[in-house]
Amino acid sequence: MAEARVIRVKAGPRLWLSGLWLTFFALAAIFAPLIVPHDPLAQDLMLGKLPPAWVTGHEPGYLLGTDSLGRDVLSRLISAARPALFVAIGAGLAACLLGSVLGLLAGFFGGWTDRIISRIVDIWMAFPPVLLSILLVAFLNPSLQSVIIAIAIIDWTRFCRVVRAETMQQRRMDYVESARAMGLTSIATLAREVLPNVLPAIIVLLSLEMGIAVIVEAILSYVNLSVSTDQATWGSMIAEGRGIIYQAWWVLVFPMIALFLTVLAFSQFGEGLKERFDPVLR
Amino acid sequence: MTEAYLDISDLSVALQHSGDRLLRGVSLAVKPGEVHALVGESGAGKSMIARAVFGILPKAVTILEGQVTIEGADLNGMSQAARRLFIGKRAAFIPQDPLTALNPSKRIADQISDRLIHILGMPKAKAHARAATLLEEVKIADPERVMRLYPHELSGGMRQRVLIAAAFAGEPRLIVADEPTTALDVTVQRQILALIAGMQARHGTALLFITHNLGVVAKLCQTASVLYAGKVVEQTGVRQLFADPQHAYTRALMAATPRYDRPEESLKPASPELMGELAREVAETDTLWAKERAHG
Amino acid sequence: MADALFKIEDLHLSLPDLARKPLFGATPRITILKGLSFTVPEGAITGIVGESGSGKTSLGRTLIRLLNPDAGRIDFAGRDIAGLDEEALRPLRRDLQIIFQDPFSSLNPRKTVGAIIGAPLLLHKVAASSGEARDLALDALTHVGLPASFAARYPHELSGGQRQRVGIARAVALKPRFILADEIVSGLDVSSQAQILTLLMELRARMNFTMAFISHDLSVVRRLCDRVIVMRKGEIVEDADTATLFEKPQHAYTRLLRDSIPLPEVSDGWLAEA
Amino acid sequence: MSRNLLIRLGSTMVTLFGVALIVFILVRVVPGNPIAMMLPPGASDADIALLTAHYGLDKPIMTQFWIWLGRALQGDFGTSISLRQDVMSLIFGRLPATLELATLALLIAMALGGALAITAARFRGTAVETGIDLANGASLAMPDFLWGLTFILLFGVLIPVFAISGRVSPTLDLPFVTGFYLIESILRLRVDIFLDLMRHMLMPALALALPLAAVIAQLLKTSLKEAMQQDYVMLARTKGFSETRVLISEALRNAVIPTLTLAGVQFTFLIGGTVIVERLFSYEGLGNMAIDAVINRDLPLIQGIVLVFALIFVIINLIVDLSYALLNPRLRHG
Repeated sequence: MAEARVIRVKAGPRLWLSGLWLTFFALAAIFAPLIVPHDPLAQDLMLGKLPPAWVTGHEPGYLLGTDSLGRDVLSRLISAARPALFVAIGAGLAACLLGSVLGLLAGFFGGWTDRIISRIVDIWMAFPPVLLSILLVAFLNPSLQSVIIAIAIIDWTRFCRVVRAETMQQRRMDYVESARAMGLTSIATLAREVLPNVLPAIIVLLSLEMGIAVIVEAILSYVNLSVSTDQATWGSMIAEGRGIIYQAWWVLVFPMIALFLTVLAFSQFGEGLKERFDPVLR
Repeated sequence: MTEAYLDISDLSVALQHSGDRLLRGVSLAVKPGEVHALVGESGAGKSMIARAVFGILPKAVTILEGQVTIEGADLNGMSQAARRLFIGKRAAFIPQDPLTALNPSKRIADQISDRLIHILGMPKAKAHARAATLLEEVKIADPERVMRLYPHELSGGMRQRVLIAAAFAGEPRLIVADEPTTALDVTVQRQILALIAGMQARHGTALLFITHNLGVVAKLCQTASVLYAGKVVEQTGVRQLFADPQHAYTRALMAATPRYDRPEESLKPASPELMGELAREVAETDTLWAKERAHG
Repeated sequence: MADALFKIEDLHLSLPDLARKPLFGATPRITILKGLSFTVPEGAITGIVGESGSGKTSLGRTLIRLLNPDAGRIDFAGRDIAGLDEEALRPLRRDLQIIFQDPFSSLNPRKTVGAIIGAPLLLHKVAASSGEARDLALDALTHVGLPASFAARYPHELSGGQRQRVGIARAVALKPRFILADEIVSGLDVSSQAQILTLLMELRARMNFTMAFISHDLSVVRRLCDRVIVMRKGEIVEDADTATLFEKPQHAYTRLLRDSIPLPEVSDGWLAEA
Repeated sequence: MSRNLLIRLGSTMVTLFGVALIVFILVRVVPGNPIAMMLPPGASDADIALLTAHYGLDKPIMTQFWIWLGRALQGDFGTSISLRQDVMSLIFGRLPATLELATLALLIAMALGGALAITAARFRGTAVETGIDLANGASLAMPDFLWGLTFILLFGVLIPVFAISGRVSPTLDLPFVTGFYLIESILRLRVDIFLDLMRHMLMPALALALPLAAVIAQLLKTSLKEAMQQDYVMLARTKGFSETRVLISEALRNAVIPTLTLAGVQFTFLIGGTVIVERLFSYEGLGNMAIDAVINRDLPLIQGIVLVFALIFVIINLIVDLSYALLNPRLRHG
């Protein structure tokens, strides 16, 4: 018992620290146009490659410096939160819905349903995820919707695998047998008895998947396949920063930090939620 | 009075973070060739005593006071590694559940001979030969074949026989058996109990037999300690225990134990008054103990 | 002889052997019940005893149709339910209740005790509203000796014995005609076992449901049951009233089972005859 | 064993066929006419029709599929539209570089992940375990993409120790016959070339390895801690074996089995990861070429690369399953 208590204490900060960053990230995404100090797209070659405020040679008003075209790094960083949030929620929910439903069906009913769904998952996983997403987006012509569709089409197998395993484990418990003995239909048993026990795993995975979606969007925009150039994204900022790494390291570093913190927050938020609200752990 | 082979005196053990005592001044001794029963219900602390003897208490549990001596040597004084080696050469353990007590990915031969080879320094060939004779002694047919099998290929009863063979392999002077037949069918249990009793008598081993089954105590053991909430409430010869049980808990345990020959008198649940009395007794021992430690 | 609640004739059951499941084609099956015929008298407690692998648990599950028999009649209160599909069985489910052995796995870990007992009452319309279901659930809790405050608790906050009482409350709250108790005290220690069985006897006296009590422990069956069925490898070896079966066992296997039990009194020969 | 093997091979064939079919349809159905992209802007309709016929793109899809599959089975994947070379030779030219990078990454991941797990399990409940858990938690959130960029910044720019692009210094003349430079440099004891290769490969390999190492460390530690609570471990302690010996000779073997299957899945992400990591480090592997193929909508090349990746994935899965059966005696007599 002692060990469990120690972890729960640690879980506290895990939940609200990640929650804090995610709210900050969401607010930035929603109110970007209002709170950006400069127009993220305004170019001014005279102000190219200005260093961040604490480095000599900086320009006041450009806290995190500018990129090679003189655009304000901080403003672009904030406005890039919008596509990232859009992809995280869109792709995350789509993959979660599709994958969890198929995982529940395969895990609960077994037999041929399980064999067919598992075979599809096997085939799907034979494609390298990043390559497939690039393929899909390139051919669906680059836009935020096609990025979301691509990620959802690829990552539903992650949910399907985990949910299927979790459902099969719950399926063996006597309380499922008891529900059947009580006269509940299979679907009612799955929905009312098994799902509440699989939900915690789904929530953790959904939050993790949102982080992964943000990464894949960054990768896609790194190979300039994501949204059009008139929308700043962390990936495109990183791509540009990679090119001028020796002259303006900050153009690369700040979007990397933003990306890492967002992904870390997403991965810890799900875990924290489960520890806080799952009756079995409380 | 021949010297006790295992001697536990006034052993107290507690949970580290809460200080709640799991064992409350336990004292018991087992002489060579003697079968001593440690009787109690789950949660009384029976297994904790077994772990204390082998020095493998869980991390979250610490020894507050008390000695455990084997062959006269005080084990508390030794380092953990030295203590394990010392005990490994002289004592053996028979676990409760044969389905989980054998390593699923090791062959039977290795699980019997590993102590002989790595602790007692016996050459491999001799150890494997010894393993084969032991399998015969525990009445397993075709020992050569069984030696090469994996645990999942044997029945529950056969696996328990393998565990008994592994226990007697190093000619131990002391064996601690923790409910070795609880997980078995009643017909298999009788054969296993007879097997253990036979080998124990032949090898003159001191046997500390942990069980919650009073029938097993009556049929197998000579002396007994009755344990309630980590405290030895009664300690006497087995004939005396059944003829004239002194402590209220012992009597309650006997009344609750089902008997097919006297069904009407069995399965009597303990009265709430008795439960209150037992709880008070435990509380008194704790306050007394706390006072002594304050002055000590 | 009270008339029979269950009349079983030539009951056969086999289950798929999952260990040898091929990629395609039918899975080989193992026979579990080899043509059993017996009756379960109404209002009585019938013990079903046997060692592991005797098929006693499968028999119990087939009686309440959690398993589908291959052949044979299961006459429950005058109606053959052997071949009924789920739809047809549903109205009968209220009268075919089961209490499971493992208290840790038979209660939904993420539901409160109140919901676990209350939900079936609504399902079978024993309670008209969720409010009534809650009250009936609280009554059931007190019947099994648990405080009403337990209704808001989760299973992991209860001890093994307390959980088993919740399992009993769930079954008896529906006032069923038949309850199957599948090794319900095997996981408990002696004093909890005595309390649960005493509770069961009180409930049966007050509500006179019929019960089948599955166990590997003959001494418990001797105290609790009116009749006993002894099973071995899927067949019935002996079927008699409890006193006769223990005093004058007809079959050698019954004698072996009885004599293998160590009585809590000192005697020398028991080990020697093993 | 043989029965399991047959079932596994059967399902592998089904998977490969499924992949081939999906790739073929996916690339065909998608908008954008690849032929038009190949010809100069002013090309007449007649030229386009001619070229389409040449590539057989005018026949119904299913017939195209069977023709393509027939040729693919003999190793003929057609010619690359953008690079005008035989697809197969292009792929085999680049495959060794990717395989060496992935294998190096796998070895690092297993060594690092294994060591972390065993240390954390051995010192469970102490600060050591909490420290490893925290490091693991953070690194689980770092994808290979971010690790790569971080290494470029740290060891490419700040402390220029490693090379941040390419596979080997162009100045070196390589007396190698095959494409497996790393292996050949070891076999030929050419330490200078080996070190140069490592200077280029270590960072991308680490970027690929660390996410997998974090997963292995976490999974193996959890199953090790579970194994350490089993009765057979407690029995080993009573026999006199030390805690470390019990961990290695009793618990580890049974802890590796469940970890293998879960890590096997993660390992396929490592292979997928080569696509973006090679791009980051401009490493001339199959992954890098795949991105250019997609951008240029080079259908035959895309199909070839995706199929080869799928083949690698399926082979790895087979190896993981077979080693799972070997390690787990319960399956050995299946």
